[in-house]
Amino acid sequence: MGTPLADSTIVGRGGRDGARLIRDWFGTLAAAAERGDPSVYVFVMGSMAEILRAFDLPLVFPEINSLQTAVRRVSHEYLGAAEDYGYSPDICGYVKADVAMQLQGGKHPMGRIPKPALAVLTNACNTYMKWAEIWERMYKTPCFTLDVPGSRSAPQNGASTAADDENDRRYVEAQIRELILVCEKLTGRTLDLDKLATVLRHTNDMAASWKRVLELNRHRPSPYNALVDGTVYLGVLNALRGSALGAEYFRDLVEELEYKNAHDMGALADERARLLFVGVPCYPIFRRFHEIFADHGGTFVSSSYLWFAAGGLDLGFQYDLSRPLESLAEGVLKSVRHAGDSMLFPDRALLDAAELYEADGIVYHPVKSCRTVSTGLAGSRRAVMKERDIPCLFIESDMMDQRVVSEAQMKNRIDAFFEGLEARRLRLAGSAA
Amino acid sequence: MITAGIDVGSTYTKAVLFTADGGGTIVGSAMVPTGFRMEAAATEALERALAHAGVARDAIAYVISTGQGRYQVPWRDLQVTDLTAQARGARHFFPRTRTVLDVGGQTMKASRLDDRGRVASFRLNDKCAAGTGAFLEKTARYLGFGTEQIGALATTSATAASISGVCAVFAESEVINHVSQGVPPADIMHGAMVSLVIRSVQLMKRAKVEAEVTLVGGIMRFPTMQVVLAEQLKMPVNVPPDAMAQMTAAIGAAVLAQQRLAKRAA
Amino acid sequence: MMYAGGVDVGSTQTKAVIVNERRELVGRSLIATGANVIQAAQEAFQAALDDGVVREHEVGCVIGTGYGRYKVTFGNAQVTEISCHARGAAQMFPGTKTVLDMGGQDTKAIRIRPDGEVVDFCMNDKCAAGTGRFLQAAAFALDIPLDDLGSTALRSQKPVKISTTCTVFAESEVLSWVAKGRHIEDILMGVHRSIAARSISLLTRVGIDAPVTFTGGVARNPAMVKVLNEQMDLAMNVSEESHFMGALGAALFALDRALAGAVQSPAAAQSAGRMPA
Amino acid sequence: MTVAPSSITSLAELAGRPLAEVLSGCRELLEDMDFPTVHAWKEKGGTVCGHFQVYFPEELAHAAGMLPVKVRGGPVEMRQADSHFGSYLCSVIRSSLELALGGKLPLDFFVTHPICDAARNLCGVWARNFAYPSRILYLPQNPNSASSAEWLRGEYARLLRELETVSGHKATDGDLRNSIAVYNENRRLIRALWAVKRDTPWLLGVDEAYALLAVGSLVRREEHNALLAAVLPLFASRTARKQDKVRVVFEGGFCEQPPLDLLGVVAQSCYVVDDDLLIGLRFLEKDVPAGPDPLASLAWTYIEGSGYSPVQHDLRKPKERMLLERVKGSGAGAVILAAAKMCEPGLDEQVAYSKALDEAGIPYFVTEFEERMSSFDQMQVQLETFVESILFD
Repeated sequence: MGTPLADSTIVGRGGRDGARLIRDWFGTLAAAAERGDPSVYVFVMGSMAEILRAFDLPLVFPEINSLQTAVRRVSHEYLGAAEDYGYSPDICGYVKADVAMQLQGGKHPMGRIPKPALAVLTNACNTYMKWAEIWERMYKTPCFTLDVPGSRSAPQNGASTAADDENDRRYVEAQIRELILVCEKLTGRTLDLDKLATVLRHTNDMAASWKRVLELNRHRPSPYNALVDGTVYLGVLNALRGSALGAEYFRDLVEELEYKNAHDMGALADERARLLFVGVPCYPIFRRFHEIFADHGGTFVSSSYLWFAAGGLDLGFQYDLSRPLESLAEGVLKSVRHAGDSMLFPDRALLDAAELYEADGIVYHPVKSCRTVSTGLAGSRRAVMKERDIPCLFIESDMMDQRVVSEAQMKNRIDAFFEGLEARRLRLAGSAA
Repeated sequence: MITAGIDVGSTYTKAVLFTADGGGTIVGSAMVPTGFRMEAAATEALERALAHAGVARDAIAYVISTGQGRYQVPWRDLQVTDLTAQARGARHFFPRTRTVLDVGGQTMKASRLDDRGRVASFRLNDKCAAGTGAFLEKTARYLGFGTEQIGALATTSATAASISGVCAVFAESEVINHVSQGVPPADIMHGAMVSLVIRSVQLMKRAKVEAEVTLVGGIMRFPTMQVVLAEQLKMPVNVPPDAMAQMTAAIGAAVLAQQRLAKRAA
Repeated sequence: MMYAGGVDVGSTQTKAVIVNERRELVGRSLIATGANVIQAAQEAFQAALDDGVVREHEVGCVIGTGYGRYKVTFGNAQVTEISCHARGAAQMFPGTKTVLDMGGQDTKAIRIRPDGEVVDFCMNDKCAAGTGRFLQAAAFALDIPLDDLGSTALRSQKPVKISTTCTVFAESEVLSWVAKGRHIEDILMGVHRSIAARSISLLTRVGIDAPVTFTGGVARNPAMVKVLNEQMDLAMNVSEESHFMGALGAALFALDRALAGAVQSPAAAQSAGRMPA
Repeated sequence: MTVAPSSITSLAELAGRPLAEVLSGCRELLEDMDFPTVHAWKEKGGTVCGHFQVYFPEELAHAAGMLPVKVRGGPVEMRQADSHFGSYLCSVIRSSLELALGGKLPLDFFVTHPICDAARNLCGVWARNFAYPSRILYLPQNPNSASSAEWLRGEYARLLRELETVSGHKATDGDLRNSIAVYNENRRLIRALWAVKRDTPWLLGVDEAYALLAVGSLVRREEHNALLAAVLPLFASRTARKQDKVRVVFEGGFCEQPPLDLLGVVAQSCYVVDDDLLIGLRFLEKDVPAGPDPLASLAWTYIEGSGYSPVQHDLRKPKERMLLERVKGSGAGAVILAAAKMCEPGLDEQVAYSKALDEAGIPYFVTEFEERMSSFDQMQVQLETFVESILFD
C-alpha cells in the first residue's frame, strides 16, 4: 500500500490561506490606524461581530494582538513596559501586552493597531472588564458591557428552566438593542437589517463548518493538530466571523480535511498518541511545545481552547434569519454560555471528548495569566481520572510570560508522561494478546 | 553637637558619629557582628565608634536607630526605618539622589525621593528570594566560590550567561546547565547579576526612576552590580565610597538626628 | 553473569547503582555532582562498579536519569527520574501504589501500578518551596548537620508555625524564630511540618493510595517520615537506600534492555516490554 | 465536628459586657476557624447558606429561614484544598475550599459570584466536592442597561426558590419585608459604627471596628443588631487620648481579608478613617425601600444605591473618582493601597488608583498582603517609612 500523493493545491491550504488572511486583516487594521479611523475593541467570547460588522465597524481583538507578541517572541518587552507602568507580574499577560501597545501608540509586531472608538465586551471573562476600564481611562472610550448570564450551576447539579432561559434571553436582547443604539450614534447610521441578515448567514455557515472541522479530527490519523493548526483556524474564525471571506475559508477547510481523511493523511506521519489539550497554548514557545509532543508521536486531536476561544461557535448554533435580533440574542446566550461551561465545568465535556476522539491522554495546561481558564483545572483532572482510566498530564506555565516557562522542566514531565503512555500501551497490547 | 546613627542589621551593627560642622562630617564609625543580642551589639558599636572618634558618651546629643533591630536600642531618641535612613545616607554622599536602590541579602528596596530627601514612594520585594543578594550567594556557592569572591569573579566576564531566575533554587539548574556546557564561571556569575539587576530595575520602575540613582546595601560589595545596573537603566549610578559602603543607613540616621536636634533647638 | 547500571545525576548529588541479573543491587555510589556533570556521572559509575566488584565490560546496558541524564554520555539511553523512582520503589517495596520522592529541588508524587508503571504524577512547579532544599536552608541557618535535623526536630514539644514558603527566605525566618527565643527543635519541627503539608497536597493530586513508598534523600530523615505518617495516617515504606531509588530504577530498566538484547526468551521480552521508549 | 467549650456560640453572650470584653470576644469568635456559631445553628436544625465574597443579598437567605454566612476564607492550615488548584491563585479561594472540605464550615447551600474569574469557577469546584447545591449569582455587570434591575429581580426570585427548597421554608412577602427591615437596621448601625471610627478614630481602632463588623456575617442579623446597639454608646466614655497620627484610607480589603494583626499594626501608626474592608456587608448604602415588591426593591437598591469595589463595573462609578470621594469624605490625608497577592482585580485597580492619587497629590503607598501572613515586619517598615516621609522635613 503506497501513500497517496498529496494534492498540493488542497493539502496545507488552510494553513497557508489562514496565515495570509490574518496578515491581511492586520494590514487593514494598520491602514485604519494610519487613517485614524475608529475601530471597535472586542473579545473572543461574545465579540458581537454580527452587529458591529453590520455597521461596517472594523474589529480589533486585543487578545489576538497580545498573543501575537508572544508567538513572535517579543512579549517580554511588552510585559516589561506594562510592569514598569505599574502593573503587577501576577496579572493577565494579555492585558499587560495591550497596555504596552497602547502606550506605544498601537505599535505591534504585525503593524499598528487603531485606537478604540468603542469597546464591546461580555462578562464571560471578568478580566475583560478590568481591561476595558483601562481604555475608558486612557481614551475615555465608551465601553459597552453585555451581560451574558452563564450557567448558574454545574450541569449535573440542576439545569435552567425554559422560563429562566427566557428571562436571560430577553435581557440579552434588550442589551443588544441598546448596543445597536450606541453603534447608530457612533456611526450616524441606522442598522441595515438586510446587511445584518447577510452577516448572520455567514456566521451560520462558519459555525456549521467549525463544528464539522472539529468533528473531522476524530479521524485516525487526525488530519490536523488542534493546538498548532487549530490555533490558525481559530484566528480566522474570530477575525473574519460573519464575513463572506470567512465563510469561504471554512468551506475550503472542510474540503481539505475531508480530502486528507479520505487519504488517511495525518498531521503526524506516525501518530502514536492522540491527546486532548486543556487550557491556553504556551505561546512563548508555541512551536517548541508542540514539537516536544510530536517527537514522541503525540498529536493534539482536540483542545478546549477551540471551544471557549471560539466563543462557543463549536455548538454550531444557527441563527433564525426570520427573527434576527431575537435569534441573535438566543445564539449569543447559548454560545457564550457554552464557552463558559467548557471552563467552569469542563469535566463532562472532556470525558465526552476523550471518548469521541479516542484520546490516549489529556494534557492540562493551566497558566499564570488566566484564572478564567485555569482555576480548578487541578480538580478537574482528578475528577476526570477518577471517572475514566486515562492518563492526564498537568503542566503549569503561561501563555505570555516566558519567565515562568521552563522548557527543561516541561520536557522532563512530557518525557515522563510518554514513558508512562508507552508502558501502558505495551501492557494493554500484552494483555490483549 | 554630635549625633549618632545606629544601624542594627541582621548580620552587622553599624554606628556612625556625625557633626554638622563643616557642612557635615563623620567623626567616628564602627561595625560589629550583630549576633543574637541586638541591644549588646548596638552598645558595642556605639562604644567603638566613640573610641574611634575619641569622644565621650555624653557628647552625643541625639541618637537615631535604624535597621531590623531599631527597636532594640533602649537609649535611642528616635527610630526610623532603613528606607528613611538609606535615603538620607545616599543624599549625604550624593545630594542630587532621587532614586535609591537598596539590595541586601534578603530584600530589595527601591525608593524615590522628593527634592528634600524624603521618601516619596517605595517598593519592596517580598515574594521570593530570586531578586535578592541571596540569589548571588547561592550561585557563587554552587560555582564553588565564596561570597567575597563574587565581585572579583564577575568583573572578568565580557558576556553574561542567560539565567531567568524564576526561583533562586531553580536557577541553580540553569547554572548547572551552563557549567556542564563549559560556560566560564565568570560569565555565569555575570549572568546571575544581570538577572538580579533586571529584577531590581523592574522594582525601581514601579517606584518610578529619576536621576540620580544611588545604589546602597550589602550588594555594594560587588562592583559589577554598579556597571550592570547603569547599563540596564541607561543612566549613571552612584555608589558611596568603598569604606562607607556598609554605613550609609547609619550615616543617614545620624544626619537625620542632626535635623531633629536642630528642630528641637528651634 | 550479566549486569546493568543506572546513573542518577541530580543537581547536588550523583548516584550510581549496579544490579545483577537477579535484580539485586550489588554496587552503589554517591558523590557530589559539582561543576563537571559529565565527569561526575563517570566517577559515580566507576565507583559503583568498584563497590560491586564488577568490571565495566560485564555491564550490558547503562541508563541515565535525573536532571543531568543527558550528561551520562557513556549511557545507552535516558529515562526520566519519574519512571525510575516508580520502578525502583516497585522493586524495593513490591505492592507500592504511591511514591513520594523528595529531592533537593523538586518533590514528586507518583501513583504506580504493581509493576512500577507510572499511572499519574505531579511535581512542584512554580518554585522550590516544599522541597528538601528547604531543610538544607534551615540546616545552614542553624549550623546543624543535615543528617541531624530529623533527630533534633523529633525532640520538639511545641512546634512553631513557619509562614514563608520561599526556600531561600526560610533561612531568615528560622533565624527570626531563634531571635524570638524559640527552641531549635521547635523551629525545626515547624520546618518539617511546612514541607510535609506541601508534599501531602502534591500527593493528594495523584491520590494517596497505601502502601506509600518514600524515596529520595529526605526519606532518611526520621522527623519527616514521622510527620508525613502522622498527617496521612499511614506508615510509609522507607529504606536505608531510599536515595538510590532513582538509580536503581534506571538500572532495572537497563537490565530489561540488556536481557532483551542478550536472551530471546519470552520472559525477557516481556520484561523488556516495561522498558519505556 | 466538636466545638471547643470555651467558644462563643451567640453574640447574646457578649451584649451587656464591658467594651473590652465585647471586643476581645468578637475577635475570638472571628478568629475561631471552627465557626462555633455556625455549628450551633446547625445543631439546632438550622440550614446555612454560605456566600462567597463580595456582595450577596443576605435578606433572601434570612427570609427563607437560613443562616447566611460570608465565605471569606481565613488563616487556616492548607491540607486538602491546595491539591484542587494550580499555583497562581490568591489565598482566599484556597482557604475557603479548605474550610468547607475540612468540615469546619458546614453548609447547605453555596453561592459564588463572578467577582473575578477564580471566584466564579468556585461553583464548579464546589459541585465536584459537595452534594449540596452550589450556584453562581450573576450580579449585573451592565447595571447601566435599562433592563438590569428587572433581570436581577428574576435572578433573586430564582435564587430564593432554591433557598426555600433547601430550608423547607417558603418566604412570604412579609418574611422578605421583615428581613429587609432587619438588614436596614443593620446597615444603619454599621454606618454609625464607621462614623465613630471616622470622627473619633482614637476611640475606635480599625481592628476593633472590623471585628465588630465581621462577626455580623456569622450570626443572624438580629443578634448583630442587638450587639451593635449595645456597644455603640460605649465608645464615648473611652479615655483614649487623641494622638498625632496620619488619617488614612485603607483600600484593598473588598475580598480577601488582611489578618487582624495586620490591621492592628496599621492602627499603631495611622488612624484608618475609612476603608473597604468587608465592603460587601455594607455594600448597599441606602435603606432598601419598602415597596410593593420586596425582591424588586432589593434589586433596585443594588443597581441604584450600592457602593463601589473593583469587582463591580458601572459606568457611573469610575473607581478612582470614588476613591478620591472616599478620601475627601473621611477627611483622610493619605491612602494605603493594598491588594491581596495574586488578586487580579485588586492589582489592576492599584494602578488606576495610584495614578489618580498622584494627580491629586495625595500621599499613598502600595502594598500586598495575604490572609495567612504571620510576620508583619515588612508591613511595619512600609508604614513607618510612609509616616516618616510625611512627618520629617
